[in-house]
This record gives sequence, structure tokens and C-alpha cells, in this order.
Amino acid sequence: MAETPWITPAAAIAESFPDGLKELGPRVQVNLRGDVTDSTFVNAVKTATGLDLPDAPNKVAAGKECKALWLSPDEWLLVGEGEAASLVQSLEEALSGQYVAINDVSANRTIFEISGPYCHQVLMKSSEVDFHPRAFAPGNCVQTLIAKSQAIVEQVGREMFHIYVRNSFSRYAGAWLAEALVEYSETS
Amino acid sequence: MLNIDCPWCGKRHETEFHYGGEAHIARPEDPAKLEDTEWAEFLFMRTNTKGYFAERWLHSHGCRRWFNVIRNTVTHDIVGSYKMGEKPPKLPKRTGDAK
Amino acid sequence: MTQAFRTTSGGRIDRRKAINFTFNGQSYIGYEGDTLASALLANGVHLLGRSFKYHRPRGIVAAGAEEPNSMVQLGEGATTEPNIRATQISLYEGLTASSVNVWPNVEFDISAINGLFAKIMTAGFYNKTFMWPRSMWMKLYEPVIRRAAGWGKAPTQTDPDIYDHMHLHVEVMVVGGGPAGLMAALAAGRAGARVLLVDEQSEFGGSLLSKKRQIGAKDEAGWIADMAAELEAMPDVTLLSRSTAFGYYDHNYLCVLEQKTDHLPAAERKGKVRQRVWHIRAGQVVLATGAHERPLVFADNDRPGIMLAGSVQTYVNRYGVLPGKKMVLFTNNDAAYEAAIDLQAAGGDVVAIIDCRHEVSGELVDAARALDIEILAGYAITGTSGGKRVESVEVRAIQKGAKVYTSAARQIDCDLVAMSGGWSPVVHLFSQSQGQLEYDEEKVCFLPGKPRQAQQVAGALAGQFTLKECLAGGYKAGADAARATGFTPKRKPAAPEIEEPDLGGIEPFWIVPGSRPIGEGMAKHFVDLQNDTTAADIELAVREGFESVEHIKRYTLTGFGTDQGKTSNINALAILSGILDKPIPKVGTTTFRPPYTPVSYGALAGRNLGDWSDPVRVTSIHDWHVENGALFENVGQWKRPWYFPKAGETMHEALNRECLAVRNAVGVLDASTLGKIDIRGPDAAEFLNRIYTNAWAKLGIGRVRYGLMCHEDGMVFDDGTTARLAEDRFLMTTTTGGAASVLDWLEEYLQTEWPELKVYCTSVTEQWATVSIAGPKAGAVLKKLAPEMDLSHENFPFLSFKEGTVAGLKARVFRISFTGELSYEINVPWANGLALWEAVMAAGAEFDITPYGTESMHILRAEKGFIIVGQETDGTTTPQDLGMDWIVSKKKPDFIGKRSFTRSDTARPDRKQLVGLLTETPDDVLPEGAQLVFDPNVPKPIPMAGHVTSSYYSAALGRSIALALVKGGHGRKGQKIFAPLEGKTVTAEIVDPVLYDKEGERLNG
Amino acid sequence: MVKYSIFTIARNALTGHQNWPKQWRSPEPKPEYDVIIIGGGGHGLATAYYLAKEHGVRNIAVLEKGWLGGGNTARNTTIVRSNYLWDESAAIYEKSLQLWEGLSQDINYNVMLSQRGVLNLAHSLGDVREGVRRVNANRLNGVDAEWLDAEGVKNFCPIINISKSARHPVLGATLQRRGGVARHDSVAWGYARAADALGVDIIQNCEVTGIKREGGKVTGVETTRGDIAAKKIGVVAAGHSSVIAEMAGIRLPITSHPLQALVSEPIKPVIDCVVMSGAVHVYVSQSDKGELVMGAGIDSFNSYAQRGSFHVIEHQLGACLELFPIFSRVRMMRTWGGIVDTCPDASPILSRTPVDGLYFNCGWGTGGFKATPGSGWCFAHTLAKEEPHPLNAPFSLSRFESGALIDEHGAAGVAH
Ligand SMILES: Cc1cc2nc3c(=O)[nH]c(=O)nc-3n(C[C@H](O)[C@H](O)[C@H](O)COP(=O)(O)OP(=O)(O)OC[C@H]3O[C@@H](n4cnc5c(N)ncnc54)[C@H](O)[C@@H]3O)c2cc1C
Ligand SMILES: NC(=O)c1ccc[n+]([C@@H]2O[C@H](COP(=O)([O-])OP(=O)(O)OC[C@H]3O[C@@H](n4cnc5c(N)ncnc54)[C@H](O)[C@@H]3O)[C@@H](O)[C@H]2O)c1
Ligand SMILES: Cc1cc2nc3c(=O)[nH]c(=O)nc-3n(C[C@H](O)[C@H](O)[C@H](O)COP(=O)(O)O)c2cc1C
Ligand SMILES: [Zn+2]
Repeated sequence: MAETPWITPAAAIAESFPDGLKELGPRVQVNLRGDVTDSTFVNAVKTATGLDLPDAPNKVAAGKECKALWLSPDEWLLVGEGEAASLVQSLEEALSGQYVAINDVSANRTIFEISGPYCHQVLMKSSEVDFHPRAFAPGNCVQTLIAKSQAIVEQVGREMFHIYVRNSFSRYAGAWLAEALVEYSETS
Repeated sequence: MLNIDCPWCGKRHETEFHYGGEAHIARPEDPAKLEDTEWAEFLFMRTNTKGYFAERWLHSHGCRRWFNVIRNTVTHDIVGSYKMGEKPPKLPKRTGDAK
Repeated sequence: MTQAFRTTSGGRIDRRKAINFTFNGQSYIGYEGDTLASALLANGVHLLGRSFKYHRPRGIVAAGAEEPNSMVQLGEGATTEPNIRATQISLYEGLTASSVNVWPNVEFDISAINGLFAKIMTAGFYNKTFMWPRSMWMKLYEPVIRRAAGWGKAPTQTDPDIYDHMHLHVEVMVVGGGPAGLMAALAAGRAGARVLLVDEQSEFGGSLLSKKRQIGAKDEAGWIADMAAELEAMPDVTLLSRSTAFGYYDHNYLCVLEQKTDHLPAAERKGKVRQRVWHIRAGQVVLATGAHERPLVFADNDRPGIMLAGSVQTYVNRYGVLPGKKMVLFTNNDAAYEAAIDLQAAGGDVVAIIDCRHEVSGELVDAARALDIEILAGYAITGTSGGKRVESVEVRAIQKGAKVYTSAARQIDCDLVAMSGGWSPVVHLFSQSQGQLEYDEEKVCFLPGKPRQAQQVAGALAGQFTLKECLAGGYKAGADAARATGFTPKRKPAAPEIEEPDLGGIEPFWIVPGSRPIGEGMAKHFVDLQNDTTAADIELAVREGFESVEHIKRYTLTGFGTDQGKTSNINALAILSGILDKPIPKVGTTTFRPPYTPVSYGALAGRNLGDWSDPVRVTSIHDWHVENGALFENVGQWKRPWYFPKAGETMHEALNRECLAVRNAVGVLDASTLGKIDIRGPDAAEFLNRIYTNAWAKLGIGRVRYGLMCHEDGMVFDDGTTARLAEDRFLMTTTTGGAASVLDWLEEYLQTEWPELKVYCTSVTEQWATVSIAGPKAGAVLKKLAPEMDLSHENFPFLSFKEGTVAGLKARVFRISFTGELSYEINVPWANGLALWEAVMAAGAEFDITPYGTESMHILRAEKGFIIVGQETDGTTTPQDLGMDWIVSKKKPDFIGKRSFTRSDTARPDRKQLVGLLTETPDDVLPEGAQLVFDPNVPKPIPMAGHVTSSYYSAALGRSIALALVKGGHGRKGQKIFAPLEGKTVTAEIVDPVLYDKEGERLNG
Repeated sequence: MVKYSIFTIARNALTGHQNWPKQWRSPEPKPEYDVIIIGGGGHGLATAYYLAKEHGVRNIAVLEKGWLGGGNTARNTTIVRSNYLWDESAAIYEKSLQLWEGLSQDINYNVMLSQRGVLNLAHSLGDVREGVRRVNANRLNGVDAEWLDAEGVKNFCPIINISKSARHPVLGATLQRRGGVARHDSVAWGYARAADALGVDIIQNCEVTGIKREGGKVTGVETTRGDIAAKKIGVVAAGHSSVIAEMAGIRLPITSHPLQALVSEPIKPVIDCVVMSGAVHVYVSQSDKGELVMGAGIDSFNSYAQRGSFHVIEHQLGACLELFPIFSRVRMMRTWGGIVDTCPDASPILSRTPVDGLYFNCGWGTGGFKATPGSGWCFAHTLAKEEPHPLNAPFSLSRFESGALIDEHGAAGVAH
């Protein structure tokens, strides 16, 4: 999908990011809404994507081509590689006639990756959510505030998180995260 | 900083939420039928309870759901939260024990 | 200077590490581990400052956070800091400090002359005077009062230091790292809970750092070290020293100030975070904050060298300092005897113990006697003398209950008075957490009652005044806290053998009379040392009708200072209780409020300064705008190009150029900031019908419509265009500033009022970058970029959209216009915005395509009479007021706002209505916000007819134009109206708001 | 009433201040009063004072549940100004400011009115438009008002940061030179003393727990100190207005919210005027004792707790440092909260009610301290004449029915 230059506002400052912070390249992101208590819906999504949509809050369900992040009781963010258009199309086809909403939002958010021994500290500086391993683990995601920007935080490894922020906030959030890491990069 | 129990996401800090004021003020079925006084009641008059109070919150930075909370406006104790359309939990007695 | 008052050995200071520092310009030496206070005392310096009102000499009273005097100006230049207590400053190499609010210096302070007027400057005196002549208050009296105001000085430069914030969730938070707190943390930590232990001091140990105790096989230092080592080894236990829990808020939320570099020499601070505010959400909180010793209130109890007994003990044992060599102890309890014993043991001389109890006995009393210290039981200090340091005390035998003591006076020479009036548990945080206090007659103090939050109390705070009780109480509190958060505590360890003296009793003694009644003569019985409040002031307040403890506080300023009355509040209320003859619990305390000790603004702001005070939102084309010289306007959080001046151009010239380019050729605007919401579901059209004032059901697929939204009160709140993408799907645009609130508004109605409607809303604002091209050549530009797109008016009419490829990008193109010109809004995925913009610029080059900003956009739309929500509206404006009845459906039975239109005031014919204005002199551009009147020649208050909402110079019309809200304006076209401005009155004619291309012919290019 | 002056102070000094009379009595409640005022805050006490002074009503009681002046009067940031936008507001606040200007002399109590000037900062083009609009309206209404550009702001308040690169740069400000601050406690005490001298019974620790009515008319109140009969009742209970309304079976368009304030440690004078910024949410002045007195916006939720949430304070200090970077090392000494009675249009209610003899004076929300004299003066008139004075007629309860709201929120930020 990125034949043309894909430039988020954060890209311009990415060079100055310290170790442990980077901006990920474009991903397919599709916002899906529907009634998770309706088995026709759930089954159709499964057919189209191979995903068992998580109905438990703040869970990520991983599939082969993409994963689904729980956003709200009737909303998921499907994230994967490849072509947004084809994912949208297969969802539209599988769900045609149902009461759903499917939106390609691949360009809506920038994804940052923070990793390393200090990523928990960085999150503790920027968010009031409990990211301690006892409360949050790989496979969890949460919508919250990172500094003063809305964000989705997904834990992808023991010491690795993905942070999705709206594109217009991405320069702010990227710079913020970078500065939060400085304290640790100097000592390490 | 209140710790508010979103019926979906669990307990989160107040900064993730938006306040929605008194709960259970239904928009009149047919506004055209109302007298000006009745319309003013709906628009502006509020119970503003001192003590246990049913109020609305929006988990605006989380799951974007509106829900109701019973909170004591004197002690700030939260008794419970419930989804829109659900019945409120039984209220403790009217006012809080603090001054 | 030699450290003449330093003991030869002992203490927790490192005698190998000498530290140089300067106080009031004089150089001194102290040791690592000292505080500024202990180092000054080691050098024999007691006089640190002057009192607020009378400028009496004042010295160090305490050794910790409760210190009421000894505020200094710390450091110099950009990092200077006012009002820091010497007792809380860890000594570091190169420290400089000076006394505050003294002139010319602390030794000789001119304002001490105030003391002569002490009889006049009683509590509240300023309410009774300075009223005549009236004008003198602002001219003379207040300026003089102001000159005397304040302690230290704020820096004059910007703070170079960094501050930040941290958030932590724990099961158990322990406040206070004394013996009780350490045990609590240990119990909770061993049980497996996540634990945070904070203490404001430089190291853990609390009051144990000041005492000599054998705990099992260890001395106090060994025991503390063992505890700290075990806690440090636990991975989920966080230990923060130099960290003050300063606020305890609802739902077990606590804030802690960690001072990370304040103890370091300047060179070692660079680049580090200076202070950090921790925000803690705790499952359970264990408060183990200890107790503060209370002063005794006796005549002239404020001279330097009069100190709290426990603090004397701290200086001796912890810092290896003798605060004086000839000490008199004045006490109402046994515990204070330890100070005498320890001072004597360290080489000082205790000349007498004045005990106001008539009978004294017990282990400590015997120990003092064994040291040959004279004990005067049933005596009190009834006066002191000395200039800048206490030199002697006057003591008399007490007659129980007497208002004056007539017994013979005896003078005792001394250079130090240690006093103890008992202990006040540090209930501040407990009380902040809404817990009620209970008065304990036997222990003579307020203790925590039932807690209001998930909380335990332990140690001296809970009235556990022996170490043994503290260890047991601390462990129990920690274990209970762990259990309450779902952990199983380990078995309680066996209690160690503890050697500590038996404490004996305490006898309340709130005020010490002298040979004359309180308030008579020159003697002063200070209650609040910082605010110079005396017992006589409290008596006067009661005499004048101020009986509530809250009134006393405000009338006499007791507890109003930077120490918040830590040593004075309880004495004040006890004295009040005596005067009113009301029991102490009935008098009650004043309210304890955060912060426990002062917190710098910098720490509270953290990193939320500058661009981080509020996120800056930018579009994907932003950097192009910057490179091309745009000036920016803040719109909500967004940065939008305001206009693009060329070198040497004035704003006026730039705007004229930009506007004419749009009118005559083509202009381009970054419109990415508009809110965009995907609305989908079988009931989407019905939903829009209820939300917007106009009708939506019949809008064709592929078509676009403008809509207006009102609140239920009928007032306009947002507007924008909405396109029908499919039968069940719309794309709504909102104003830039309104995007979030509109989405919330939609969700609110869907979720709370009309859950039966099947509609989903999804924000796609940043999915789509929007580039708007406008002007007669807009079609030609688009044609070049989208050769396959059929741009004919028949197949791509006004208010419709098409999907296709523009500049090789997948795009949606809307034919809508905010300028009145032929115009296309091209949407491409956000991250392709810049590519599109550059392609548009390239394609438009041959037509001299001109980027324009919000200001030109405003002019262009104003020429067409289009409104801007928030500019033409102000929360009191209906669609009808705007002349937009055409967009308010008469047929729809209901929509949000409709019912309010028929209220008597909203239906009034003479409401303020939107009109155009043309000034009599075409070059006169009215200021926006100018008020309008029908008759300028009447005296004030002049009845106002409305105001100018928008006003510009229109290059296209070659004159000024304005929009205004005018009373009954719709019926007044052709009439004159006046804008009385400073210095001149501008006359204008009321006209139709549409001033350019009234027929709308230009829409098709 | 013993006259206060430097001479009486000097005379009393000679006798060790033993002979000062009580500033007010602590009388037992009488069985009946002509007028009962519920609420012993500034507004209630002022109402009683003007009722006695201007209208000759003598049999008045002020009932206060706690200590007099302990409500919002004790908690506010004491800003006094009259530069409101709408004619109705400008008129009543200007009346108030005029009363302020002679108040210390009128009640012989120095309320320390300090007219050091109030700046309202503009940070966006929308703010500028709004500020200019208000200045123009003020002038035509006879209220002193000036518009300053950023340089003018800097001249008037040199420590303010007007850097163009600030996140929300200062683009200008309105200035009312006659605005300023006054000592909150003194206002309550001064009115109490003056009212007491005119025979008003100020009864503290007396909470009203019920409103007695017969045939749609009030007959008295129930209190924690027994029942008291009254012909008329004026409710001036600020944050507790709705609670008392409920006792009388009516509802008000009022919600009660925490509003927090704070003071710094006292420092030598650095700021010689009042600075308010609605856009970045902070206002600052320095008291005669040296503390920086600061406030911000309300906490969003309903509360009767006199305390709010910490994040509001942190936000406020961030905003403060944007404007005044030199305050970074100044330290916050105390924070507190009040309970403010907010109305949907941010304007007060001084009005009759559907219950005969029951009058409400409330809804002053975050800004009623400045109105204390004017509010008391108008409300006294309303109670005495049983109809509003023209100054408070627009502030009736009926405006919520007709839609004639007086929206003083300040226009919403420009949205485009
Ligand atoms: C933090 C803060 C900052 C503010 N800043 C400003 C400012 O800068 N400028 C400004 O103009 N305004 C300001 N205000 C608003 C201002 O304080 C109030 O509008 C004003 O003081 C209200 O005065 P009052 O006399 O009506 O209310 P209060 O002083 O609150 O008096 C009401 C009284 O009624 C009593 N009461 C309640 N119920 C009962 C009952 N049942 N029986 C008996 N008595 C009862 C209460 O105890 C209270 O004493 C601020 C308010 C706060 C909280
Ligand atoms: N009558 C008496 O003799 C008497 C009276 C009181 C205490 N004591 C003795 O004092 C000891 C009490 O032990 P304890 O553990 O209860 O208290 P402690 O005084 O030893 O420790 C309390 C600690 O809490 C810290 N602290 C207080 N408030 C804080 C805050 N807000 N944030 C961070 N830190 C804060 C203090 O600086 C101190 O280090 C015992 O040894 C007891 O014997 C004796
Ligand atoms: C204008 C103003 C100035 C104040 N200055 C101080 C002060 O210098 N020191 C202080 O301790 N409190 C000060 N306070 C706050 C009061 O101590 C107290 O917190 C406030 O009246 C609210 O009462 P409460 O905290 O007892 O509930 C001030 C309050 C106001 C309104
Ligand atoms: Zn939620």
C-alpha cells in the first residue's frame, strides 16, 4: 500500500529517537464494529480473517494474517501486514447485509515501538494505567492517555510495547516518548 | 483523583473520563407537547443531590462507553457502576456520613 | 571557623568528608550527612532569621519538617529558592544560603523597630485602621504593608532544571520509614505484595536515627541497615527516601515529591531530573508518619537557642552537634529527659531540668538524677533573656491553677533551652484522607480514629510511643494491609529484645503564666513562631467574638505559615479551649490540607511545559507550510497556516494576494484538520435527521449536504457538510475545534437516548488528509491530476463527490465550496497528504496556484456571508438569528433544539440577527468585537444594538466588509448603525450578509 | 458600635486591649423574625446589613450552619472586577464595584480593597475578538476597560511571558484598572459587625433542616437549634442552594462543583496586579502577606466535599509556569476547595420562587465574591419590596423558561 511516500508527522523527528524507541512502518489497520453477541457476525469475521474476535476487554487475539485489538464492547482494531483494501473487501463481503461498520484506518494512527529494560518506566511516566507485569502482559492492549494524547498501548513482548497514536499527535507523542527515555539511555 | 469503575474496562483514573451530570434524565418522547415550564425542567432543572447520586460518565479515553455511577457527593465513595439501560443498584441511605 | 560545637565522636555524619558552605556571606565547614541546620549549630550559629511581624531574632527550633523558623534563601541566580528550611537541607559542597526578609542583615534588622509598636499591631489590627483618608490606602498604607510582605525572593530567571512525573500502582504503600513503617513494609513485602515505602528524610530509620537503642543483637544503626537490606532485595518493593507524601486524595491516591538532586553539589545535578512527583494508586495505605514534639508556651519562648528537646537529641546523636553547652530542659513528660541525658553524655552540661509536674519519678528521672542534674519539679520557666541567643531563664515554682505565679524567681544561666510539651502524632495525611480524629486524654494528643479509606495506621501516629509497640504495630499494619489486598502474610517474626526506658506519664500544660497575666507587660508568649501569634492574640480574638477555632486561625494567622502550624496548632486550640472553658475535642482542629510540606511549582508542572503543556497537532503537510514561510494560527490544539507572507509583504498585502488568487485563478488550502466521522448503519439517515436541523432522508448517494447542529437549547453548536457514501453510510465533517465534542455528542445520543438506533460512528479525521483547491482554475488543476475523472457539471455537480485517483493516489473528491468559487476538496490517506499537496502545487504552477491560510479563508467566506461557528455565534445564537431558517426543517416532527425555538425569548422578533455592514468610508475596517448602537449621542450606559462578529478588507470588493449581529437586524437593511470606538465613531449601513457574487454564479467556475 | 480607627487602637493599647467589645454577639435565636436569611456568607451578611440599613427592617436573623464566612467566602481568590459582557451583568457587577469603593468607610472595617488592575489574557484570535468585544461593551456601559496588546501586557505586568513561541502565546488582554482584590475574611467580618450593630441576630452553628410552609407560603424554618418562625426567607446558601430548595419542594437549575484554589509560600512582592487566563486556565494575584493566590477551573463532577482532584492543580501549575516561568521554584503551601453553585448560563439567580415568601440568591458559581455588596444590596431590595430591583430583575428563575439566558461563559473558542 505504501507505493507513494508514507509520511507521518513523527517521521521528521524519528532520526533523533534514542535506542528503545522507533516508529513502525505502515501497517494495515481496519476498524471493525459489530455485535459480538451475534454469532453470525463472529463467525463471518472468523471466515474472513481467521480471527476469534476477543470479547474480553483489553485483549488481543492473534490470527495468521492479522490480529484484533479489543477497543470497546463492539469495536476492534484489526492490525496486520499486506493490503488494507483486500482486508476491507473480504470483511465487507463476509459481513454484507449485517449491521456493522468497517473502516480502513491504516493512515489514522502512527505506531511507535518502545522496547528494552526501561520501557515500563517510560510508560509509568506517561500513563496512569498499571503496566506492571502482574497487571499487564503480552496479549493485552489498552486505550488510555500517553502524556496528553489518546493512545492504544499493546504489549507485544516482555519488554516491548506498541503505542498507537492519532497521526496529528504523532510528533508530539514521539518527541515526548523520546525525551522520557533520555534519562535511561544516558545511563545505559 | 477518583478511581472510576468502567463496567467494561475496570477501574481507571478519572482523567480518562468525561463527566455527564445527573443520570436518568430521559429526553421527553414528544417535546412539542410540553409546556415551556416542562421543557425548562428537562433542560435545566437538576436534583443536585447531596449524598448518593446517580450520575453519568463517559470513558472518553478508553472504550468510549457511557455508563452510570452511584457516587456519594459528600464522601466521593463510589458504590457501583452500571451500564446504560440497566437498573441502578440499591442505594445506601441518603446522605454520607461526613460533614 | 572551627566547628566548636561538634562532638568528638558519634553521629551519622562522615567526619572524613568536610564540606564548605556559606551562610550570610560567611564561610563555614560541615560534614557529609549534615543538614544546613546541624552544620550551622556545629559552628555555633543559632540566629538564622527574624520573625514576620516584630522582626525578633529567631533560631532553629526543630530538626525536621516541623521547623517553624529557620527559613533561608538557598542558592543564587536562576536556581535560588526562597523559604527552604535549614533543617531540611542536606549539606552539599558549595552551598550558599542567607537569611530572608531582613534588612540590612539578620544581626541588625531595621524592622525590629516594629517591636516597639507591638502593642498596636495586635491580631487583626489592620481591619480597624488605614481607612482614612480613603485615598491613602492605595497610595500609602497598602504599599507599606506590601513592602513588608513575604519571606524570600522568587528567582528572576527561568528555572534551568528538569522536573517530571511518575505513576505507580501498588498493593501497599507505606508512608514513613521509621521503625513502624519499616516493619510494615517488611510484613507486606514478605507477603508478596507490591510495596512502596517513602520517607521524606535522607535515609530510612525515622526517629530511631536520633536515639540509642539496642534491638536484639543490633544497635539502632545495625537494625536499620538490616531492614533496608532485606527490603532492597525484594524485587517488587520500591524504596524512596528524600520523598515526601504530600497529599492523600480520594480513592487511595497519594502524591509524593521525590527530591532527586537537591542534596548534590551543582556540578553533579546537570542533566538530571531535579524533582519528581509520584502519583500513587494504592490498594492499602499504611500511615506510619510518627509524631512531632510540641513546644511549651512560656514568656519569651522565641529566643534563638530555645529548641525542642527531641530535636536537641537529634542534633546530638545523629549529627554529633551540641546545640548548646549549658542546657536547661523544660518539660511536662519523662521522654524529654533522654535529651538531657544524651547531651550530658556527649559532653554538654545540663544545668537544670525544669519539670512542671509536681511529682516526678521513673527510670529516666532516676537516670538524670544519677548524672547529678538538678531537677526542679513543680517549676516552670516564666521568662528568658538574651539578645540574639538565650542567655538565661527565669524559673518559678508553680501554684496549680494560678493565673499568675507569685513565687520567687530564680535566674539560671544557659545557652540552650530544650523544651517538650508532649507529642502530636502526624495526623496530617490521615486527616487529609477524611479520617476523623479522636482526642486521647491520657496521651494528651489527637489520634487517628476510624479511617475513611483502605488504610492502616501504625507507630507513634497511632499512639504507639514505645519502640516495642512501634515494631509490633508496624508489622501488624503491614500484614493487615497485605491481607486486605489478597496476600497471605508470613508468620510474625519473634519480637526482638528491646532496651528502652520506661516513658512514664505526661501532664498537659498548655500555657505557662508568669508573674503578670498573659498579655500584660512586654513579655510575649508565642504560640505560632512564624506568624508571631501570641497567647494574648488568641485571648483578644475570643474577647472580640471569634470563638470558632477556624475564626481564631484566620484572625490571628495561627497555622497560616509555611509550616502550616505543625508545632503550633494544637497548642493554639488547647489554649482556646482553656479560654472558652470547652473541652479540647469540642474545640476541634482546623482542617488539614495538602501539601504536607511545600512543593515547588516546577515539580507539580513536571514536563507539561511549553509544547508539552498542550499537545501540538499538525497535519501531514505541516512541514511544507513551515518551509514556505507560513505563519500559524492556533485552532484548538492544531497549528493551521494563518497566511503565507512573501518576503517584505505586510499581512494586508499577503491577504489581498491570497484572496485575489482564489477569486481570479486558484488557491489551495490545507483543510486536513476538519473533523471527519464515518456514520454507518441502517438508521444512519434517521439519526442525522434527529441531529441536524435539516432533512437527510432523501439525500442521494454520492451527494453532499450542509448541516447545522444545535444543542437542546436551540443554540447553534457546530456545522459542516455530510456526504452520503451509501444507503446506510455517511461521512460527516465537523469544524476543526468541534471534532471531538461532536463525536462525543453523537455517541451520547446513540448510547443514552436512542439505543434503539442502529448506527456506528467511527472517527476518521486523521485517516484523510484534505487539500482544498478553489478558484476559477480549480477544475483545470484537478483535470491535470485526475485525467480520468469526469469533472463536467452534469456528472460532477456542486454538492456531490466522486472516488477515483488523484495524482496517482486513491482519493475522494468533494465538490463543495466555502469560498463561493468552484472548489474541490480532495481527500487522500493522511500519510499521502504531502504527496498530494506537492502534486497540486506542481500541477497548479502554470496557473500561479497560491497557498492560502485561515485568514484568507475567513475573508473569502465572509464575502459570501458564510458563518463560522464560534465567531458569528456565541452560545446565544439560533439558526434563525443567522438568517438560516432555510436549513431548519418545518416538517420534521422533532430534532435536537427544535422545541427551544418556540420559547418566548427565542421567538422574539428583535433578537440579534446576522447582517452585513458596509462602512460609510470604504477604507474603514471595523475592529472585530466593535459594539454597535443606533444612537451614539446618548449618555452612558448607551443601549447597544449588537456587535461586529467578522470584519476584513475585501480585495475583491475593494473595500471593507463586516458581519454583525444586530437587534432586529433582518428588518433593518438599509438603515444606519454606529460603532463608537475610542476616539471616533464609525458609521455603517446594514446590508445583506452576502456581499460578493450574490447570485452564486462563480460556483461553476 | 465602637468606631474603629488608629486612635481607638492606640487607646486600647494602653489598657492592654482588654476592652474591645465583641465584633458581633452570639444571640440565642428568637422564636420569630420578620426575615430569616439562610447562610452567613458574605452575600447573606450583606443582605442582612442592607435590609437593616436601607430598608429599616430590624427583626432579622442570619442562620449559619457553621462559622460565619466559612463557606465560599473563606475560600475564594478574592478577585473583584465588573467588566462583564452583557448589559445585565455589567450593571449589577458595576453597582457592586461602586459599593466596594466605599465599603471600608461605610461599614468602618478595612476590607483591604486593592484596585491594582485585572488583566484577562487573550491567547488566540478568538480570544482577542472576544476581549475587544467586551472592552467595547464595557465602555458603552460606563465600565472602565482597556485593550492592551502583548507589549502593553508586558508593561503592565513585567514578569509575564509574552514570547511568541509560547504554546499559547499572549496576544493581548483586557484591563480593568478599577478591578483588584479584597480581603475575603474581612468582608464577612465587617458586614457581620455592621449588621449586628443594626440589631441583626447572627446565629452560628445553626443549620436549617426544613422549610415550613402553609398554603404555598413560608412560615418558618426548622433548624438544629429548634424551629424559628419567619414571614420571609432569603436563601443565600451558595453551594447548598439545591439542598434547601429541596426542603421547599422545588428544583433549581444549579449543580454544585468543587472549585479549588491554592497559595504559595509568601514571597517578596513580584506581581502587582491580577492576571486571569481563561484559555490556559489559571489566575494569579499576590496578597498583602506575600502568597501567590491562585485558582483554576471547576472539577467536572458534582460534589459537596470542599475538595477536588489533584490533576486539576497540576494542570493549573503547568499553565501558571507558561505565563510566569520565574515561579518554578516557588512552592505551593496550601490547597483547598469550595463548593460552587453553577448555573447553565454562568449567571446568578436573585429571584422569587413558586413558594410565597421564599427568595433565592444563588448561582454565583465561581465568581460571586466580587458581587457581594451588590448582591446583598439588590437582594435586600427584593426581600423588602417583594419585587426585584431593576438591576436584578433579569436574573430571575423565569429566564430558564423563556430562554432569556445571560450567557457569561465567554464565547466558545473559534471553531473552523
Ligand atoms: C476556590 C474559589 C475561588 C473563587 N474565586 C473567586 C474570585 O476570585 N472572585 C469572585 O468574585 N468569586 C470567586 N469565587 C466565588 C465566590 O467565593 C462565591 O461566589 C461567593 O463567596 C459566594 O458567597 P456566598 O455568601 O453566597 O456563599 P458562602 O460564603 O458559601 O455562604 C453560604 C453560607 O451558607 C451556609 N449554609 C449552607 N446551607 C445552610 C443551611 N442549611 N443552614 C444554614 N446555613 C447554611 C454555608 O455554611 C455558608 O457559610 C470563588 C469560589 C471558590 C470556591
Ligand atoms: N513519648 C515519646 O517518647 C515518643 C513519642 C513519639 C514517638 N516516640 C518514638 O518514636 C518512634 C516512632 O516510630 P514511628 O515509626 O512511628 O515514627 P518515626 O518518627 O520514627 O518515623 C516517621 C517517619 O515518617 C516520616 N514522615 C512523616 N510524614 C511523612 C510524609 N508525609 N512523607 C514521607 N515521610 C514522612 C518522618 O520523617 C519519619 O522519618 C518510636 O521509636 C517511639 O518510641 C516516642
Ligand atoms: C485569599 C486567600 C488567602 C489565603 N492565604 C493563606 C495563607 O497564607 N496560609 C494558609 O495557610 N492558608 C491560606 N488560605 C487558605 C485557608 O487556610 C483555608 O484553606 C481556606 O480558607 C479554606 O478553608 P479550609 O481549608 O479550612 O477548608 C487562604 C485562603 C484565601 C481565600
Ligand atoms: Zn471503558
